[in-house]
Amino acid sequence: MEYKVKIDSFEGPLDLLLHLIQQLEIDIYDIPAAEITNQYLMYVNTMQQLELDVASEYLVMAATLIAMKSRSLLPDHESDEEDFMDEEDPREELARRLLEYKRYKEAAEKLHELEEERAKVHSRPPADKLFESNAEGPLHVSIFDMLGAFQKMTRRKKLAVPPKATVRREELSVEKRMHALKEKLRSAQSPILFDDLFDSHERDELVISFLAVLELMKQNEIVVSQNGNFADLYVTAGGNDDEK
Amino acid sequence: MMRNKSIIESLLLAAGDEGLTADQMAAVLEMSTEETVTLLEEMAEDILQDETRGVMITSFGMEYRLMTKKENAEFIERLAEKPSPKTLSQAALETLAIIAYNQPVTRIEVEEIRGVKTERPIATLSARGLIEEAGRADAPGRPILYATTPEFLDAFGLKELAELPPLEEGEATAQQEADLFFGRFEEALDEQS
Amino acid sequence: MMRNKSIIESLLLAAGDEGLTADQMAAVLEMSTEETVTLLEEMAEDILQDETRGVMITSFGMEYRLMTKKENAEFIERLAEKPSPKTLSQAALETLAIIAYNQPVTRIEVEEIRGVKTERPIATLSARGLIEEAGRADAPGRPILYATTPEFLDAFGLKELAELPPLEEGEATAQQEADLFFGRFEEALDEQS
Repeated sequence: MEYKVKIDSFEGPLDLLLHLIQQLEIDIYDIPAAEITNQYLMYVNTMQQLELDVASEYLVMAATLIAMKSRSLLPDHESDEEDFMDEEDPREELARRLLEYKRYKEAAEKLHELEEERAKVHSRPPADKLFESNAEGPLHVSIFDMLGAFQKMTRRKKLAVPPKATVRREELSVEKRMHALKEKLRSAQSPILFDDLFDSHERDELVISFLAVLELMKQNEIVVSQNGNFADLYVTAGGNDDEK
Repeated sequence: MMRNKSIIESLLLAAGDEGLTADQMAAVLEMSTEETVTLLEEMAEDILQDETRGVMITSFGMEYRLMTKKENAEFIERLAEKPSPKTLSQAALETLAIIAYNQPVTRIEVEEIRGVKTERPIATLSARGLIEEAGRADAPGRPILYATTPEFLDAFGLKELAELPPLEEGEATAQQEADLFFGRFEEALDEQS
Repeated sequence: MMRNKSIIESLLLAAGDEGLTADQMAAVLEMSTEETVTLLEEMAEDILQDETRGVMITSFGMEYRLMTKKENAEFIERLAEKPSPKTLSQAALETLAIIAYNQPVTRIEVEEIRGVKTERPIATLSARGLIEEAGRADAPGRPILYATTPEFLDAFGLKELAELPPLEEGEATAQQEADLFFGRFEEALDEQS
């Protein structure tokens, strides 16, 4: 893969010029053509000495500056009114471009601050069951919607579960899980979504939970119900209330 | 009313970072959108003031969302599995700023302002879902026009484009100086005649 | 103490359905687990009693989680029944992006990336014809592998998968090269002066 080396952290000839103007404490409306051109060329020459790929924009700007410098060296013997009105001072054109670029460079800095502030706040993933009912009608989404959703996801924080798998494994038992499940169902007034009984992605845990559910079903401690094919399974505490 | 606040909090928690519009919540609550917005604003203010609360109700883009309070960011970072995603490069931010303030805009126009090629930053911004194609310009070659996406508002915590920080009035200043100059120029002309 | 409650609420929100253990929160708060549990129980009770609140703190197994209050379940159902203003929900779009960029991929892998259950989004995308089964993974349980369909390309205006915009733009590398250059440039300047 090939990367064009950017000149320092400069975003192009305008950025480099702004830097030089600031460094030399020059008035942007009254740029000393000779000085700025010399400084700029020194920069570009150094890049070439270092055998770096100098982007063509830098060379175009160098040519512009040289033209500006030579013009400034000419005696302005012919500056009658008409010439003055027709021909814009190239320094004015440059100042205009620099000022315009500077506005957006500053706006970019503000955006960066907003981006950092935004990165400090987090939410959680939307509940699985929201808004999935309208699977009909024409699809009005673009690739940008998809990429946007993906970015939203990458901004989400995933908080780490401590690596305590070994400690946990000792605690795993079907019996304990059965107790935990019964507790959960008893404290819940309404049926619980079957999926919510499986709150871990670890295979051992899932297996233990599943065995516990099967055992509880066998003992009539819990009832699993479903409203139709592919509908969600709901679990309720069974009628057999002999645990106390 | 208390019940409605409770329901709103439930809805916002369930919606997570997808968020909900006031319209969506109003439909569920069987209230008008105005009443819902009033309630949301009241809740947002109460929650913000309550020091025991670690969440806040925000609206980035059209959606209201329940999010963690900014001042708790460092505590969340301590448990975060991964560092925050990379922030945008300077080139991408400049390009984004030019697009945001001038949309819809062509790549050539962006390049004129930046003074450099801008293909790569535009590709990055597209890949991040921050900008999208918004038709074609009525110009030779019919170049693609770019505009920001709703995700742009979200990524920068903005409610709407109007919330973008105002651009520095660089041109206005130049214009003022030009006016000043022409004023003096005309005076000089007057004196001559 | 008020601050700690705020931090706990932030952590629980950010943790989502995965939840957090008292140990994890204690580590962040620099408190003992016992103190943290006491605080959590106090918060859980207060929130449960507060009629304006729509969330509750539950503990299942080791994990504490922020969940919606049961009595508001019907309102969440109502919301789920309302068609989304967008044709695909964020959950579906996230899932689609993960499948598109990682295909073929199992549901568990998608869930690991998203951090939430993903059955419904997968069902929606299948019903929409945007994804399809593409064999089985060579793993325990031989889980189903998912891939995008030709309709996916069609719906998003792509000719082939290779046209998907790359997610990473390698900016970091370019930045490193630039830094390297700048270092050398400064050296060169020092030598000149």
